[in-house]
Amino acid sequence: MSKLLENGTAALKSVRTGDTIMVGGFGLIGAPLTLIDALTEKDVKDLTIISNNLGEKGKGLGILLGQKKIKKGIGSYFTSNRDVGDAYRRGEIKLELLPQGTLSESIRAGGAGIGGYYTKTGVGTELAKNKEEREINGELYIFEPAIRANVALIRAWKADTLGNLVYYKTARNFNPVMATAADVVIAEVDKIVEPGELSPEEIVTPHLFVDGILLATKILTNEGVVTHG
Amino acid sequence: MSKLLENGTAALKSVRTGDTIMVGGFGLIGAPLTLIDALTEKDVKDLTIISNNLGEKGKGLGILLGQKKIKKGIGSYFTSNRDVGDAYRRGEIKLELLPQGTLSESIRAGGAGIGGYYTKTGVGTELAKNKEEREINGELYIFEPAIRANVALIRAWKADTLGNLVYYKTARNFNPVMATAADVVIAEVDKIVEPGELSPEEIVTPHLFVDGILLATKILTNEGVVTHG
Amino acid sequence: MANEIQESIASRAAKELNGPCVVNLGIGIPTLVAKYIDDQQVYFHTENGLLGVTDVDEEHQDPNLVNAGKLPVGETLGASFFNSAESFGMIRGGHVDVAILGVLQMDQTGKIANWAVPGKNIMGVGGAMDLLVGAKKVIITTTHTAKDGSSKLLKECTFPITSTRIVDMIITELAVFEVKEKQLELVELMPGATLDEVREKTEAVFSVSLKQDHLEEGI
Amino acid sequence: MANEIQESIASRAAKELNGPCVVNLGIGIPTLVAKYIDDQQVYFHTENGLLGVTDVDEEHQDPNLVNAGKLPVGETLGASFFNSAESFGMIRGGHVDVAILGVLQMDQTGKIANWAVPGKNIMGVGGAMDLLVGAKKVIITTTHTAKDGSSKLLKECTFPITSTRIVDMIITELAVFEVKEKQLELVELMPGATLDEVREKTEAVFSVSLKQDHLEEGI
Repeated sequence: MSKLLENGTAALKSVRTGDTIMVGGFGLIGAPLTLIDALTEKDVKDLTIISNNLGEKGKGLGILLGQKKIKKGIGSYFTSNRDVGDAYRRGEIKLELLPQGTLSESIRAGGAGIGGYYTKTGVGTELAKNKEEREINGELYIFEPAIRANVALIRAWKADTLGNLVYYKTARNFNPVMATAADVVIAEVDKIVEPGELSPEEIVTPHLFVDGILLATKILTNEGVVTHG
Repeated sequence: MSKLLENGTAALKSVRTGDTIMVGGFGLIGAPLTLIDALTEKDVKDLTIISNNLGEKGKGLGILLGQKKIKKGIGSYFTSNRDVGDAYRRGEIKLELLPQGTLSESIRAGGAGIGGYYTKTGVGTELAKNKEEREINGELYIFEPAIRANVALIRAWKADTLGNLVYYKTARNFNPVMATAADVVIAEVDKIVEPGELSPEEIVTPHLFVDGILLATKILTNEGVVTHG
Repeated sequence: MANEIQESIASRAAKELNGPCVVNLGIGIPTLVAKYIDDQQVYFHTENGLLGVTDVDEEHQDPNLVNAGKLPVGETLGASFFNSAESFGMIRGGHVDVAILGVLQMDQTGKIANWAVPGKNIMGVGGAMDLLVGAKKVIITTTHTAKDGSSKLLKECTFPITSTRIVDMIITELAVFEVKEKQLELVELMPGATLDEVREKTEAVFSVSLKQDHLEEGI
Repeated sequence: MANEIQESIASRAAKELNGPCVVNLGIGIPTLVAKYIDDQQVYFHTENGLLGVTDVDEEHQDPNLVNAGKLPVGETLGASFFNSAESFGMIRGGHVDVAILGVLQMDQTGKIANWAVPGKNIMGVGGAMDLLVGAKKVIITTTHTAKDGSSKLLKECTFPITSTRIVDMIITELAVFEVKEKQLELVELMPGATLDEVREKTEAVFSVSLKQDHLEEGI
C-alpha cells in the first residue's frame, strides 16, 4: 500500500462538505499551494479552515474564501487578507481568533492526546472573554481546549516513500504540528526519496503521522506562485 | 562569554542543597554520567531528582541515592534500581510516581509556559487519586501540573560552541524536554564543534535553552561505564 | 531464554499484525512477537524514542540504541528518533495502531492490571498507562495462569488496574479471547488445549464462539 | 522606507541590547533595530520559527526564509529552525530575553494596546500576546503621538490591551521612559527634545528622573 498520490484530486478524496481542515503555512510560506488549488476545484462547501491566515487577497486560501466555501476560519492573523474582513462584515464567514502561540499549542495538544491546557497568553484581554481562568502557583492562566481536524493539508520539503518528512527553513512553521492533529494527513513535497535517504536523526515528522504524499506543482518563488509539472 | 565548562565542578557551580534537579536519561542510556559523577562529589543534600529512573543499583543516580543526598524522586520507573525500594521502605526517600508520558509532558509544559494540562492517561487508576477530573468532549481527563527545576543536567551527542545540541539515537529520550524546563541547563556532550557545523534543520535543542557545555568523560559502552580523559 | 509456552503465545499474536501498521511491544512475551513478523510494513515503535525497531546481532549492538526494556535493538531503513514527550504524544494521540502488552491480571470486562501488586511498594509504571489509553487496539499476551496456578483471568482484578480502557484481545497458551461489549468471548483454542481445560483454569465468565476450523479439535 | 524619526528610535533601542541575549523584534520600528547591532552575541528570534535571523541582500533572498513580518531574511552561522509550537514554547516559557514591540497606545501603568482598534473588526493578533507574557524584558518603540497628533501615552488605553503585563521601557522620538512599580519615569530626553515638549505631548502622568548627562540639554 503506497502513500504516493497521483494528483490533487486523489489527495483530497476524503475531504467532504462540512469538514474541518487544517492548512499549514505562515501566509503563503509553507502553505500547501497545490493541495489548496485542488480544494478550490473540488465541489465542497461549509468548510472550517484552521490556518494561521486565510491566505492573501486572491492567493492560496484567499481563492477558497472568494468561492464562499469557508464557513468558519480559526487562525491568528486574518489581517493579511483584506477580503476576510469584508466577508466577515457581510456575514459570510465566522471567525475565531487565537493568539498564534495558542493556535499552535492547541493543535499540538490535539495531536498529542491532551484535552486542553492552561496558558498565560491572553489573560485579562478581550480574547480571554468567557474563558475559564485558573490560578496556578500564584499566576493566572486561561484554559484552552485542544484542536483537531478531519483532514490536514501540509507542506514539507522532502518525503521518503514511507511518509517521513523534513521541512525547509521557515516553511516549516505550523506544518509539523498539523501533521499530528487530523484523522487524515496529506503532505505536498518538493521531492520524494527512498527510505534511508533521510537521516533518522533529522526526520521531523515520522511516517506514522502521514497518510498521503503528493509532489507539489504550485511553487512559491521570489516572483510569486508558479506552476510546474 | 563562553558556555564551555572546564570540568564537573565548574558545571555544577549553581547547584545548591535543597535544589530540584532534572537528570536526563532512560536508565543509563542518555544519562549525563559525568555530571552525575560530579554531583556525587559535591557537598549538597536534600535534592529533589526528576528523572525517569534513579539509575541502576550503584550506577548513575544510584550512587547519589546511596549517599542519601536525594530527598525525593519524581519519575516513572524506580523499579530499575532495587535500592530505591529499600530506601523508600526505610523512609529515607519520598517518591512521586508518574506515568512516563505524563512525566515527559509535564516537563515539556514547564518549559513551554503551560501551567498544566489534561491527560487521559491514568484516569480511574490509583495514580489519579486526589487528582482533578474533567470531562472534555465526552471523555474523562485528569489535570497534571507543569514541572520545572532549578537545574537540568542533560546528555547530548554534539554541541556547537553557541550551545546548539543534537542527540544520538535513543540516548535522546528525556534530554531535549529537560533542556527547556530548568533555570540553568548544563549539557554534557561527546563532541564540541564550531557554529555552522550542525545543520540548522537538524538542531534539536537551539542554543537559547543551554547555559553550559561540558565534554563527557564517563561514557556508556557495551562493556559498561568507562572513564575517558 | 523464552520457553515454548511464551513462544507459542507470541507466534499466535504475530498473526494479528497485518501491515501497514505501527506496533508497540511491551516487555516480556510481547517482545518475542517481532521475530514472527515478515511483513515489511509492520513498523515497531518503542516509547523511549524510536520508530523502526528491528533486531540486532551481538556484534552490532550499540549501548545507546535500546528498546523500552533496555535491550539492544537495531534500526530499520526509514527509522526515526524522537524525544520522550514526542513519543508519548504519538501514543496518547492515537498514532500507534496496536500495543501488545503483558498482564498480571485481567477482569471479565476486559480491564487489565499490569503495573502494581498490592502490599508491595508501587515503584514503577513506565509507559503502561499511556499505551492503554492511546493505542488504537490493545492485544494482551500472557500465560493463562500465574506461577501459583491461579487464573489470571478473573471476575475482578485484585491488583490495581492500569486503565479503565477495555482491551481488544487476549492470547494465552490455551485460548484466544476477544472482548465484545465488555464481555470475554473465547474464539479460538490454542493447539492441544481443550475447552474443559480453559474452563477449569479461568475464573472469569466468558462465552464461547469458536471459529469453524477450531470446533473439531477443541470440543 | 523608514524615516528619520523611526531610525532615531530604533538606534536608541539598539543601545539596550547587550549580548549574550536573545531578542525578538516586532513589525515596524522594532525591525529597524537589528541594523544598529554589531554585537555578535545578540541573537534574533522570529516566532515563525528561526533563531539566528540576519539581513539578506536582494540577490540571496529565499521565498521560504522570512521573518514574522513576512520580509525576506537570512540565517546566521549557528542558526536553527523549529516549528510554531516550539517557537511559542520558547516565547511563553521565558527563553527570549528581550522583545521590542510597537504600540497603538499605552497607559501610565505600563500596559500596552497594540493589536486591535475598537469599532473595527478584530482580525489579527499574531504573536503579540505571547511575546508580552513570555519575554523577560519588553521594550516599546513607538512614535510619541498618533497620526492625528494625540498622545500615545495615555492615562488609560481606549483600545483593548494586549496583556496585563507591564512593559519595562518605552522609547519614543522624544524621550525614554522606564516603568517602575507601575509608574512611568522619564529617564532620558532624545536629542533635540525638551521636557516641555514631552509634557505637552504626553497625557500619561510620569515622573522625571533624568540621568546626569541629560540634565543640561533637557531642561
